[in-house]
Amino acid sequence: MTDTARQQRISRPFDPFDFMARYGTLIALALLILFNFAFTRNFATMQTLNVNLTQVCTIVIVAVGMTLVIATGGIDLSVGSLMAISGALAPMIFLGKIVPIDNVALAVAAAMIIAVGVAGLFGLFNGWLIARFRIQPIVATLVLFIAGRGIAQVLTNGNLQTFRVPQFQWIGLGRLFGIPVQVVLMVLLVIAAAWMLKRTVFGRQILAIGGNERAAELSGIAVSRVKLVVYTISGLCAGIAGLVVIAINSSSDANLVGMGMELDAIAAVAVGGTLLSGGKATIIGTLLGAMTIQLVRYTLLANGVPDAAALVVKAGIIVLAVWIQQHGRRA
Amino acid sequence: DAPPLKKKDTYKVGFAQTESNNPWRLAQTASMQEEAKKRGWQLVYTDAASSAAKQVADVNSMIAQGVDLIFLAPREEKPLIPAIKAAKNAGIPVILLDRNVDASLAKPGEDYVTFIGSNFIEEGQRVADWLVKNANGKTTIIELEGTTGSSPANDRKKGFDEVIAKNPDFKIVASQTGDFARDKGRQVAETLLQAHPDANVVYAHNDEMAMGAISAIEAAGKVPGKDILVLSIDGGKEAVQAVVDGKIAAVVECNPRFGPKAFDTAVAYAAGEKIPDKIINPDQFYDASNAKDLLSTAY
Amino acid sequence: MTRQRLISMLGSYGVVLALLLLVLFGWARYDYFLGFFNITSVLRYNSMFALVALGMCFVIMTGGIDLSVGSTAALGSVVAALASPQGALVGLGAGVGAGLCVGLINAILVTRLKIMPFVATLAMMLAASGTALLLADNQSVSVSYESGFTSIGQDNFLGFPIPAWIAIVAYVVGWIVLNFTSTGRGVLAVGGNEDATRLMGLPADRIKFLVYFASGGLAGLAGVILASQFGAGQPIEGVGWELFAIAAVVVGGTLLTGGVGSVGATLAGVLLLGILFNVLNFENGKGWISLSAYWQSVIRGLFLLVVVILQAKLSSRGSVAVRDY
Amino acid sequence: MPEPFDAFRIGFAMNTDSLLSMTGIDKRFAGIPALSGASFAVGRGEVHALIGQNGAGKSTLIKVLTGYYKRDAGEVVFDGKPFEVSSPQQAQASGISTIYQEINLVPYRSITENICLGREARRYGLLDWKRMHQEAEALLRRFNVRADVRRPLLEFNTATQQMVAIARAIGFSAKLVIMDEPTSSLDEREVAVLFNVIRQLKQEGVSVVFVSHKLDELYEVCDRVTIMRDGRTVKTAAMNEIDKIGLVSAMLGRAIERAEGHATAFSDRDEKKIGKVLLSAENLAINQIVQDVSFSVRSGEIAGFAGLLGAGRTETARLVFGIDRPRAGTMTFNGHNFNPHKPSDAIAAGMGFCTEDRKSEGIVPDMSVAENMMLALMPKLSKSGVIDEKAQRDIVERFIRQLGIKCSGPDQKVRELSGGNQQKVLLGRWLAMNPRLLILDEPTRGIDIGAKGEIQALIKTLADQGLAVLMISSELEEVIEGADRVFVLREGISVAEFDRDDATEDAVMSAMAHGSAPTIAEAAA
Ligand SMILES: Nc1ncnc2c1ncn2[C@@H]1O[C@H](COP(=O)(O)OP(=O)(O)OP(=O)(O)O)[C@@H](O)[C@H]1O
Ligand SMILES: Nc1ncnc2c1ncn2[C@@H]1O[C@H](COP(=O)(O)OP(=O)(O)OP(=O)(O)O)[C@@H](O)[C@H]1O
Ligand SMILES: [Mg+2]
Ligand SMILES: [Mg+2]
Repeated sequence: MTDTARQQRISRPFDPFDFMARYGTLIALALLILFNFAFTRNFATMQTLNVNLTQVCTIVIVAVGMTLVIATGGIDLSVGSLMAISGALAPMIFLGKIVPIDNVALAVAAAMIIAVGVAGLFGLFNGWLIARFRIQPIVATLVLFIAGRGIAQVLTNGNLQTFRVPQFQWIGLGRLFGIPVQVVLMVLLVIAAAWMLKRTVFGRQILAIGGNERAAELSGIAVSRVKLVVYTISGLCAGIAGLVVIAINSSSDANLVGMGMELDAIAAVAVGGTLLSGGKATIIGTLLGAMTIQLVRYTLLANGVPDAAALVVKAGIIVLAVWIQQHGRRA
Repeated sequence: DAPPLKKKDTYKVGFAQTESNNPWRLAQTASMQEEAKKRGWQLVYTDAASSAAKQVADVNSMIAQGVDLIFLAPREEKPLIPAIKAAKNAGIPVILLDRNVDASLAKPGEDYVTFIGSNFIEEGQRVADWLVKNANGKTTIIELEGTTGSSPANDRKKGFDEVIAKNPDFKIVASQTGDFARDKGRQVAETLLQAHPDANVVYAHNDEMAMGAISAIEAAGKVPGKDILVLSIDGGKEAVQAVVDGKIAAVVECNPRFGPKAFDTAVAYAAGEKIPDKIINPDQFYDASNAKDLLSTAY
Repeated sequence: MTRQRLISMLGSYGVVLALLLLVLFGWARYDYFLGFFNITSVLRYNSMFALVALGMCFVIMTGGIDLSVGSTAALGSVVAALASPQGALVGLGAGVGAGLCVGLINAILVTRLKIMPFVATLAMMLAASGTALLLADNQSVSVSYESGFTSIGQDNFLGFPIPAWIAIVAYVVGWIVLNFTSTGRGVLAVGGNEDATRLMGLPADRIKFLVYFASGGLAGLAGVILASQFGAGQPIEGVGWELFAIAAVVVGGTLLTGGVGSVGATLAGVLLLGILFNVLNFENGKGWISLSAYWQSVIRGLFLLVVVILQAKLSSRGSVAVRDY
Repeated sequence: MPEPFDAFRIGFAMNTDSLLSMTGIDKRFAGIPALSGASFAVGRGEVHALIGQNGAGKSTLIKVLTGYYKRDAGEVVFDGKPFEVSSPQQAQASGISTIYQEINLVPYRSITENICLGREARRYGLLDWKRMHQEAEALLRRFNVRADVRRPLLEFNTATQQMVAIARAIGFSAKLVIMDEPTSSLDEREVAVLFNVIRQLKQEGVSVVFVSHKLDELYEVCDRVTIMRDGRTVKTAAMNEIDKIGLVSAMLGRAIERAEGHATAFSDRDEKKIGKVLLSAENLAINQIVQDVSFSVRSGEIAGFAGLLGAGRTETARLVFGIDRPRAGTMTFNGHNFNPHKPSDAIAAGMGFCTEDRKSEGIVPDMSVAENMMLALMPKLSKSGVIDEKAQRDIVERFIRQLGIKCSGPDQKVRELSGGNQQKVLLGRWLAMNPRLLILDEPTRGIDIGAKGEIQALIKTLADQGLAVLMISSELEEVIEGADRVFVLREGISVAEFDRDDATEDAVMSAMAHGSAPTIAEAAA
């Protein structure tokens, strides 16, 4: 007892790195914004905010699912391909290429639900491979990373699908109280996921599995089921993101939708301070991480940094952010 | 000189495609396959998935299968040389489509039969020339480049920038890659328009990015065609339609329908006719003046 | 017990079996499939992936991963091409050197700054390709044909492609290092339980450092072959090589969690996946179905799926992971 | 009350020059001191015991010495020279070889590799497997362990693994061998073997630091003892000058009254409290590990599993808890047929299982004490899937108090707790469920004598309240004094069953060693 008391009384001395670890991403973001105020032309406008938010949406939506997956100690490389699949399916449905539906509203609803649902099913498939056969997540999801886009391309013959369906494109172009719908969607998802991870049994179980799978199983946690659900969620998120992308572009190109998304999402998660080894995760961090990366991209573009150089800078930023995070954690 | 092709009524020919990740390539592949079917030739089709190295391996596998002739759409100018040399050694004639190879390393009529296609540099120039004539005051340019490092991106930039350089009152305020993709093109355009509010011309290296740029312009609350001129290359139906609607100011066609000409050339070559070193497609140029009439003929 | 042994053996040699079956299939179905020309060109092409996968194999055995190999190879090819006018060996050295530099940075990020391998090498993947594009000025760089640099990739030795020879030597060395040097054992130990390895007084960090360094070097070497085989340094080549390598390593039965692995099986994995491409091309030649690239990727995905599931089933019944339920 | 501390007087008194001397060692973790001014001296050819409560700082002191942790302050002199190492590797190179508390080996690699790693035999610069296998076998023979050294380590049980760890450490020709709780997973036979080896080392002039919670052992081999409390070294004495009570009171920092005689805190229980049969198992079998095991547990009863290491006790427990599926045999729980497919089935039925392998099957290292303790209970505590933080907090704090878990609060990471305290957290995890049957596999392994008493007392009270307990222990007196009925397993077969009264040390021992079917008859008679 006395010792517990003693130890509690000792207040931890201020540790700059620990501080950085907690607020590092936030600080980085703030610095970036300041930099832009100073150097980027015509940065301080609503439109800038609007552009950045709308552009970061899809990454965040995917990254939320990815965070949960990574929290269980897994990873999901297939998200990009799943985006392509849902992006390819939706138009086929509401354009009536599969079965003609005359009521637009109905068609759109069906399109959204089925497309996202299918993506979810593929996510479930990932989970099944991982839970049932104990295949390492990278490989298990590599399967759909390769095959998934192929499926989307086969569905559409690789052809571009263009459309003008305001009811559908609402999720990409519409606004709620002046806020772009996709942004609202993103915020809701983030809040829901963050709350789930912090406050619910399921969230706790995800982290337990990431922390020590055997112990989790011996404590009566249905490890397999949790994994199935988590990968399904990741699939659903990818599906939604896919819809948003094609809605904005009023066209769906199975070859390109979601290209390279897995790496962007993973980078966002890592920069946000989630351990890739699992067992520790922060959704808000992921949000900040994604925004940081987005803002870096914006800054480089707006200031005319050539693509090649931009790659190098981006790499530097990622390393720096993650280094600060981890150094803080060790201190 | 190039290996001969003996006269037969049907052939087994290879078509080594670069990639299938954009409408233009798809149209090209389709055209080749239709033509083959029409003539009852057997087509060995490979897709290099945007890798020059794999394309060489693909060509080699065609050689191994002993095809009569190879249609090659080289991914790049230099790395495909070994493939062409290998085909020559195996006594298989090669016809290049839509992209040429480094002339200093392989000679038409010698290492390969001929090159059929468009001239990317010239495409860039034609767009620039049109702009110089019809700009009426719109001189601040944003350029959306194709995939960094790919030859159409490099050439279409080269041709355009050269002409612009000669006209001091025009200036390119930003030039960034949009990966030939609509979404990326849109995002880049959004950003650049935001950073350069004074820009009033957008030159995109292909239709996809042009369409992306248009939605970006509209999202920024401006009117494409009025506030901002959009220029593009490829001239697919969607783009020409956009010209009709006045959203795209001008677009150079780069026709992917290679089938007929390619196969004709092969037959002519087999018949022992003299084949020119370069066969340049006559490419359309669409703007407000002719778009409506030619819309039907656009691919 | 004996049955279990048998199964576990199948687990480690299953990939070889699959390889044989695939070759047999090709031989039975297509003429010229086992023709000299096809064999040599397949080997010549896949030697690059073999080298990259070898490096990846060692990295993975330590429980890490190296996503940067693809762009490192691209960088290596560019540097080699730029240096090739100074002579074949200079070009070779330069390319490998460039790879080693990337490897060095990866190693420092992982062992000194303690950054998770996945992130560190992901960043280097961007950085390396960026550097390659900058050096190459966004275009592929022609190599010098005078200096004989191209013969590294294009000539034969004893009627056998030089790149293939290089790969073979690399694998023999790799096999010896893994099985007959303390460093090799250390690699597996670190992968098996890093903390313990430290407490056992093994230089865990130096071992990890070495594998990333080596992986970079091998990627650079692959880059040299890329440049000399195709006569140009290609800054935008190498996309997706890392996933190919990972797949090959895993198909070879190496655990991504580290601690268990085999060099030979990795080579088999590379050939298996490499020959699959070749088979698909030949299938198109049959003219039955002209498989679009799309179907090809679907088929490749399914193929990977089947192999990996088999691996999982075998290894889960094999000797490893007895109490691992 | 701690008497003035003077390692050196004693040290030099009995041994003119000391091999190792550490003075004024400080080590803080995130500001919390684990060691404050600890001093420690070991003479040449001396066997020196290091004891203290859980969390006293023993392991930390050792890890500071071997350079695994960097010390914040203090001097270390080893072999006459100032000793500055930054890694275990260097420590080993300079003659200190260590067996750490948690077995630290590489499960996937063969025994040979685990023993030879770092000092492989070479031939023409390449590894000489043949010779390494021979060496490994030879070393293990010293501990009369027979095992196929080519098989991966994870195929062997805790005891064998511990022996391999020890063999490895001995294998280095070291000046100082440190053993952090080596005996906690060994049975009497193996302990005896180990002690012989230690004596041999002593002959060879090698010094040994010996950490253990089993105080009686110390008197057998140790020359001197240093006692730690709250990160300080409070006393060093010659073993023959201090009795057990002295040790304990120094450890706890207060005079203790508990008389000798009772080795454990299981005071006698009245049989009346014992109810009807809750769990009964008939002829369970899975593979050569468990061949034919039958037993039963009644509510309010403590049933003990005795047996040599590798007798199949843990495996049996795993069957009951649904981790492995039996090949043959039947179980009934609470009158109904019972065959669990997965642990959650067993938990739902009202069981808890404290595994013997704390590190890999128990704690979630990066989670807080609270989260670890609530892992199993969470679903019950939640309202429609949402965790009830308040209720949770109360329970956790209650158990931290009850079990005397030493931590800076419910939110400290479990990984930062000492071995023993981690064990208590796991006990808390299951007690919080208030289950009907609690399976305890080596519940007091690696737990200090103070806490051990508390835990045993706790187990008793729980049983008195009607909980059925199935207790596996390698400490004979724990089973004999604690259990109402003792089931003896030998090579996967239950060979004997004793009631509390006939469960004498010798009877149980002989059954464990060479019991066979007949003894059951005798026991029954
Ligand atoms: N890595 C760490 N981070 C934070 N605190 C730690 C860490 N390691 C140990 N501690 C703290 O240091 C103190 C001493 O721990 P240590 O493991 O040395 O105790 P011990 O004497 O070995 O106990 P036991 O007999 O149970 O093994 C404990 O209070 C523990 O909480
Ligand atoms: N992971 C394993 N793989 C294969 N055999 C094992 C494994 N663990 C234990 N065994 C074998 O099973 C037998 C019983 O092991 P178990 O751990 O159940 O013994 P025990 O009686 O519980 O002893 P303790 O639990 O005290 O180590 C031992 O002979 C051991 O060799
Ligand atoms: Mg300890
Ligand atoms: Mg046991």
